[in-house]
Amino acid sequence: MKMSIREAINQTLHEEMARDDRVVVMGEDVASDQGGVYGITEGLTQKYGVRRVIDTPITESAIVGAAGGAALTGLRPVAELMFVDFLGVCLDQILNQIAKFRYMFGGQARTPLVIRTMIGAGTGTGPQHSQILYPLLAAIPGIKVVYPAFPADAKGLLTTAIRDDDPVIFCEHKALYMDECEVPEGEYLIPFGQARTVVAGSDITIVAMSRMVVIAEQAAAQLKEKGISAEVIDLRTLSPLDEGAVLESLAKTGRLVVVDESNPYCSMASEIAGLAVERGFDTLDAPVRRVTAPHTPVPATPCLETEYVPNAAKVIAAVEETLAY
Amino acid sequence: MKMSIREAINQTLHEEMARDDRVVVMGEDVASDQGGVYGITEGLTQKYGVRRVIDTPITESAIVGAAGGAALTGLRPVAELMFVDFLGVCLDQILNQIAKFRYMFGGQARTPLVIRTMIGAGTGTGPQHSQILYPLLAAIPGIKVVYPAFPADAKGLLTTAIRDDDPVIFCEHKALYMDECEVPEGEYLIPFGQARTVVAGSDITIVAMSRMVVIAEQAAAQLKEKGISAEVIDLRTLSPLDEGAVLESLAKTGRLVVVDESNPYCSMASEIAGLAVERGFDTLDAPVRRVTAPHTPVPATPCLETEYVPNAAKVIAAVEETLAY
Amino acid sequence: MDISPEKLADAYRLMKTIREFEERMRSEYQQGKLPGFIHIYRNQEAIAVAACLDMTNEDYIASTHRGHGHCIAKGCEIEAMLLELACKEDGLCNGKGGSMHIADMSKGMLGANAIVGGGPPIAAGAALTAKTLGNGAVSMAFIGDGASDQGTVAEALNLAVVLQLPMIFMYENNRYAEFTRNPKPDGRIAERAGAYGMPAEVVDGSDFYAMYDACQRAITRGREGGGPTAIEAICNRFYGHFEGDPQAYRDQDELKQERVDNDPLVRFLADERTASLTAEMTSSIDAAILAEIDRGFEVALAAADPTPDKLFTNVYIEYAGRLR
Amino acid sequence: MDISPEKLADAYRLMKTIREFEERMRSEYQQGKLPGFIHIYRNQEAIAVAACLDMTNEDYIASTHRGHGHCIAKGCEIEAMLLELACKEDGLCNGKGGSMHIADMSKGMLGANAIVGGGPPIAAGAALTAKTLGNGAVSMAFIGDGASDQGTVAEALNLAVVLQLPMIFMYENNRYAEFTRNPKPDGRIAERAGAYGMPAEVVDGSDFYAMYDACQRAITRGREGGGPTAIEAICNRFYGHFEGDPQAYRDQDELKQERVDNDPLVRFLADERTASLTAEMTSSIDAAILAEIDRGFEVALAAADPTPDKLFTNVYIEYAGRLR
Ligand SMILES: Cc1ncc(C[n+]2csc(CCOP(=O)(O)OP(=O)(O)O)c2C)c(N)n1
Ligand SMILES: Cc1ncc(C[n+]2csc(CCOP(=O)(O)OP(=O)(O)O)c2C)c(N)n1
Ligand SMILES: [Mg+2]
Ligand SMILES: [Mg+2]
Repeated sequence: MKMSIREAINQTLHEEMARDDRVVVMGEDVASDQGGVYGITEGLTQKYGVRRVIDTPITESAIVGAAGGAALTGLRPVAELMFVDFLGVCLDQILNQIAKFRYMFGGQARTPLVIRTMIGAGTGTGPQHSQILYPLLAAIPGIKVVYPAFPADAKGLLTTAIRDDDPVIFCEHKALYMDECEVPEGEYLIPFGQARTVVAGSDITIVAMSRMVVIAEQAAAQLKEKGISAEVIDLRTLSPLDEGAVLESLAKTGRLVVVDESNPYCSMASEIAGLAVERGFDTLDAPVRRVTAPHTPVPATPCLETEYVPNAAKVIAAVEETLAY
Repeated sequence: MKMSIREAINQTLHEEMARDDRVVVMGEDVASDQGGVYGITEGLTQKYGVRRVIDTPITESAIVGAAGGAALTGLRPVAELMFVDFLGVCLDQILNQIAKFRYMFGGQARTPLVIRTMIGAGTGTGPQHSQILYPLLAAIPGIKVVYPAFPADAKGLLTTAIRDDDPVIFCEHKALYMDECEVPEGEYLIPFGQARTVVAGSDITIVAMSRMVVIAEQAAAQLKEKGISAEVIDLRTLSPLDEGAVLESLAKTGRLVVVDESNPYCSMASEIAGLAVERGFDTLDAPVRRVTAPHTPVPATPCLETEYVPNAAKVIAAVEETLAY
Repeated sequence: MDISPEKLADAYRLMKTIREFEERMRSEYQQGKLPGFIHIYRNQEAIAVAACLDMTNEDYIASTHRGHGHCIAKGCEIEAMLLELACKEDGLCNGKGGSMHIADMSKGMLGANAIVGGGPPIAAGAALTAKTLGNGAVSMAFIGDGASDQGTVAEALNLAVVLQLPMIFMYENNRYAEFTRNPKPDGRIAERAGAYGMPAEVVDGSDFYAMYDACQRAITRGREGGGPTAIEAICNRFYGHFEGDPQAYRDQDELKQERVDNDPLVRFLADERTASLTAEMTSSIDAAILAEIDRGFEVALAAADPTPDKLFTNVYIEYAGRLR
Repeated sequence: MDISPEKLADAYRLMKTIREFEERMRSEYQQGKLPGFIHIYRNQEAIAVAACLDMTNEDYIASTHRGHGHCIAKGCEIEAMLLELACKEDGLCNGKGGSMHIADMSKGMLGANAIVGGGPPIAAGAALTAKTLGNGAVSMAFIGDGASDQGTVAEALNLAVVLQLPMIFMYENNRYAEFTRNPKPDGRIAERAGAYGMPAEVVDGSDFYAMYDACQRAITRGREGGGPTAIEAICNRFYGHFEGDPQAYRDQDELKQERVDNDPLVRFLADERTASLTAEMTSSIDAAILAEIDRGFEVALAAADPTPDKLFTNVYIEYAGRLR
C-alpha cells in the first residue's frame, strides 16, 4: 500500500500498541484529538485510552526521564520529543541516565524505550526548530539512533525499535512526512545496522541519511544523464552504523562523497570520511568530499535556509570534483 | 614561574578581575573559602566580594542561562559548570540560546561569556563524572572551545577567552590540574585557532588535545628511542580549529595518528581524519589511525578506566601500524 | 493608581497597535506572504502593555514564541519588526530570527524564544547585570502557563530569590498550551512562585488597570532592591495556538463568551478611568496606527531578501574558521 | 502509629547497619582502599529506614550521590554492595557503577545518581509503571536540599501531580550542599512541593517515629491511588560533603550540638516506644551487623577486579558495532 511516513508511523504505533499492552505513548499533546501537531498519534487515544496514551506537561526532562524510568520497570514507552532541538532541555536524562543504565548497572537493566523526534531544516521555523542533531546522539554509547528516509523503512525500523530492549532514538525528518511510497502490509521488521543501496552504481559512492538520501537520489539521476554511475547508500541507522556497507561500496567505486544535513564539525560526514581513510584507504582513489550544512545556525529566512541545506547541485559538484581528481 | 594549571587559572582569574570590573565569577561553591572543590577560585571572594564572586544554587540551566543573559547585557561572566557531564542539565542554554544569540539576532548581540568546565577520565568517579564531551561542543556553531594541556597555555588562552566577545567553553582536564610548568609572568594572551607543535618530527604526525598531548609526548619519546621521529601537534583550541597546522605537518610526514580521549563516533579524531582525507589526500601515504576511547561509558572501576583511556602503548601501536603500511 | 492622560493615551496606542498588527499579520500569513510559524498575541494586549509601560530601553524583557505584542509594548519599531517577520535583510535580525527569535537589543528586548521556558534564565542574567552594576534597571520574563512547568522556569525563580534579583516573572495564563487545556487551577502558578519566596499575585490580565497597578509595584520593588516578583495574569487566547490552528478542541461557547467578556481593549475603553481618552483622540490614534502598519507591510513585503553571503555572517564577531 | 516489635527490631537493625557500614567505609577509604568519591550517610539513617520499612522489592526508589543508606534500607545485600563500592567484578554493577551509581534492580533500587536531581524523573517513570499496571506499587525519589533547586525536580513534582502518580518525594534537608549552607529556610522545600498540588509536610528527620508515621501515610496514599506526597525531613550532615572534606566552613559549635542532639539512633533508643527492644536484643543485632560488615569488607577487598573484556560488555543487550 502506498502511504506517507506520517501514516506509516501512525500505523506502526497502532499495530504495536495492539500487539503488546506494555507499549505506551507519551508526550505533549499526543493524546489530543488531532494526534499532535503533525497528527502522528491520531486515533490512539480513542483506541487505547488515556491510560496508555499519556499527555504530559511541557517538561521534556520529566517526559524523557519518566519514559526511561518506566522502561526500566516494565513498560515499553514510545515518548515524543517534539523537536530534536528540545534535546537541550532533556539531554541529561538521555546522556547520563537512560543511555548508561545498562552499562553502569552492570547489565542489570533493560530499557526498552523509543524516543521519537522531529529533525531537519526546510520549514522556515528558524534556528531553534530546524536542527539536525544526530551526530551528538550517534556519539552516545548505549543508545541506538535510527533515521529513515522512506515510509517502508519507517515502518520496519519503528517496529524493530519498539521491540528492541535498548533505548532507541527514532528521528523523523519533517520535510519528508508527506512523501509517499509503497509500504509492506502486516508485520514488517528491518534489522538495525543494515544500510540499503538505494541506487546501484560503479563510479562513485554517495553515502547519505534521511532527507539527504532523497537529495542524493536526485543527484544520482542527474549524474546518470551525464554518464556518471553513482551508487547511493542510505545508512538508515546511524548507531549501529553499517560500516561494512560503506567500505564494500567504496571498494567497488574507489570514490566517496558523504551528504549530511548537520553542521560539519564532528558530523556523520566526518565519521564516514574517517572510516574511509582508516579502513578503506587501499581502495580510495580520490579525496573524500563531505557535503554538509555550514558551521552556522539554521537561519529563519527561507532564502538562506535553502542555501543552508545541501542540495543536488552541491552533491553533483562534489562528485565531479572527486571524479576529476 | 613554575606553576600548575590550577594555579595558572586562579592567577588569571585574579588578574582579569582586577583589570576589568565587569568580569564576574559565578557557580556552585565558587565563593566558598576553599574556592570550590579544586580550589580554582580561591581568594577571589576575599578580594572582590560577593558582588562579583557569586555563589549559585545547584541549577546549571539557570547558572549558564543567567551568565549568558548577563553577558548579553554588559557583564563578562566566567561561569563554572563543575563537570562537563552536567552539560546534560543545561545544554539548551548553550546550544539554543547563547551560541545562537549573535546569529539569530542578526549581529546585534555580543556575548562575552566564558564557561569553565572540568573534563576527563582518570579519577575513578565513574560514568557521570568522567566524560569528554568536547566533540559535541566543537560541533556547535557560535561557541568557541578551548582545551589547554599546559599551565602556560591555560593562562594565555583563558586570558584571551575572558577578553573575547564570543562565548567560549574552557575545558580543564582534571587529571592535569597538578602538573607544573613554566608560565610567563604578567599579561599573556594566546590567540585562538593556533595549534602548537609540541614535539617536532618528520616520520609521522600525531594530533592530540589536552591530556592526550601528554600521552602523545610520552609516545613520541618512546618512539624516538626506536628511531621513529614523531611530530606532536597540540590543537589547543578545538573551535576554531587550526586545520592548516594539521595539514602542514601531514604534508611533511605523510602519516597521521589522532589521539582523542572521547568516544569514537563523531569525535574530533573523526573530524581530523576527515580533514586529512578531504584536504590532505595528496600527502597521505597511509591510512589515518584514530586512537580514542571505546564506544562505552566510562566505567567506575579504576582497572577498566585505565583500559578506557588511550595510552602511550596504544598510540605507539597505531603509529607502528601506520608506518608499516 | 497614578497614571497621566499622556500615559493612558500611550497605553491605548500600544494595545491598539498590537491588536491591529496581529490581525493584519494573520491575514497576510493566511495569504502565504509570511514564512515560518506565527503565534498571535490577540487579547493578551493589556499584559504586555501594562508590563512595559513604565520601562525604559535600559530595562530588559525576555519574550516567548508569542512575542509580537511584547516587542511592540517594549517600543520596537513596526517597520523594523515587520521586516524581520517577513525575514528580510533589513529586519531587526537580518531575517535570520523571524517571528520566534525576533530581538531588539537597543530596546532591551532580549529575544522571542522558540524554546518554551528558554527565556527566564536569560532574563535572570539581565537582572544580575542590573544588580551588579546597581543601575536600577529591572528585567522581566514573559512565561506562558504551559511554560511555567518547565524546569528552567523553576530554576530562574529560585536564582532570583537567592540573589534577590530585580526581576519580574510575568506569567500569561491563557489556560492553553498548544491543543491542551492547562490542568492547573488558576492561581496555582502564582502559588508556586510564591513558594520560592517572592511576592506573587493573581491578576485579571484583561484588566489593564489591575495589570498596570501590579506591574508598577513589581517594577518599583525591583528598582528599589526589593527582589523579584511574580504576577499570574489570567487571560484568554483568542485564536489558535499557531496561525492555522482552528482550535476545534476548545469549548466553543466558552471561547465565544471569553472573547466577548474579556476583550482588554473593550474593557479599557469602557472603564471610567479612561475617560480622558476621547473618541476623537482614539480615532486619530487609530488612523495613525493603521497608516503605520500599512506602510510597514508595504515596505517589508517589497524589501530585499538577505543576500546569500549573509548565511555565513555573525556566527562569531569575527571568525576565520571553516564555514563551508 | 502501628508498628510491631519485629518491625522495630528491623528498623533498629537497618539503622545500625547503615551507621556501622558508613563508619567502616570511612576508615577504609581513608586508608586508600576504596576508589572514587564517597559521600557518607551518617545521621540520616532514620530517613532511609523509615522510608523503606513498609516497601517491598516491587516498590521503587531512586537514590542520590549519598546513596549507601538508601541501598541498605531497601534491602541490598551488604557483601554485594561492598563488592560494588570496591568496584569489583562481582559487585552489583560489575564494578562499573561504584558508589555514585550503585543499583540493585532485584530490590527495586533504581540507582544512586551522580547527577544532582537526576533521580526524580526516573522515579516518576517507575511510578507511571505502577499506575499503568495498577499493581499498587509506589516509587520514591530521595532528594537533597541542594538538589531540590534543580529544574528536573520541579518537573517531576508537576508530572506526578498531573498524572496522579503513586510517588513520594523524600527530601533530606541536611541544610548543606557541598560547602554552602542552604539559603532556604526550613519548610520552604515542602511549601514548594505543596504549591505544585500535593500534600507536603515537614518532619523531624532524626525522629524515626515521626518519619515512619509520615512515610506510612504517604505510601498508603500512593498505593490507594491518592497520588504523590512530599516529605521534607530536616536532618544534619554529620561528616563533610565527601569523605576527605573536614567541613571547616561550618559553625563548629552548631555542628557539635547537632551531633549530640540529633543522633537518630540515640533518639530512637531513648524513645519509650522502643521499649520492646531490649539491650540484649540490640547487642545481639549489633554483633551480627559487625560480623556481616567485617565479612563483607574481607570478601570485597580480596575479590577480583573485572577482567579487561568487561570494558566492552553491556553497552547494549547485544551489539555488533565498533567498540574499539
Ligand atoms: C522546550 C519546548 N517544548 C515544547 C515546545 C513546543 N511548544 C511551542 S509553544 C507550546 C505551548 C506553550 O504554551 P504556553 O507556555 O501556555 O504559551 P502560549 O502558547 O499559551 O502563549 C509548545 C508545547 C517548545 N517550543 N519548546
Ligand atoms: C547536576 C549536578 N550539579 C552539581 C553536582 C555537584 N554536586 C554533587 S553533590 C552536590 C551537593 C548536593 O547537595 P544536596 O542535594 O543537599 O545533597 P547532600 O550532599 O547534602 O546529601 C553538588 C553540588 C552534581 N553532582 N550534579
Ligand atoms: Mg498558554
Ligand atoms: Mg544537603
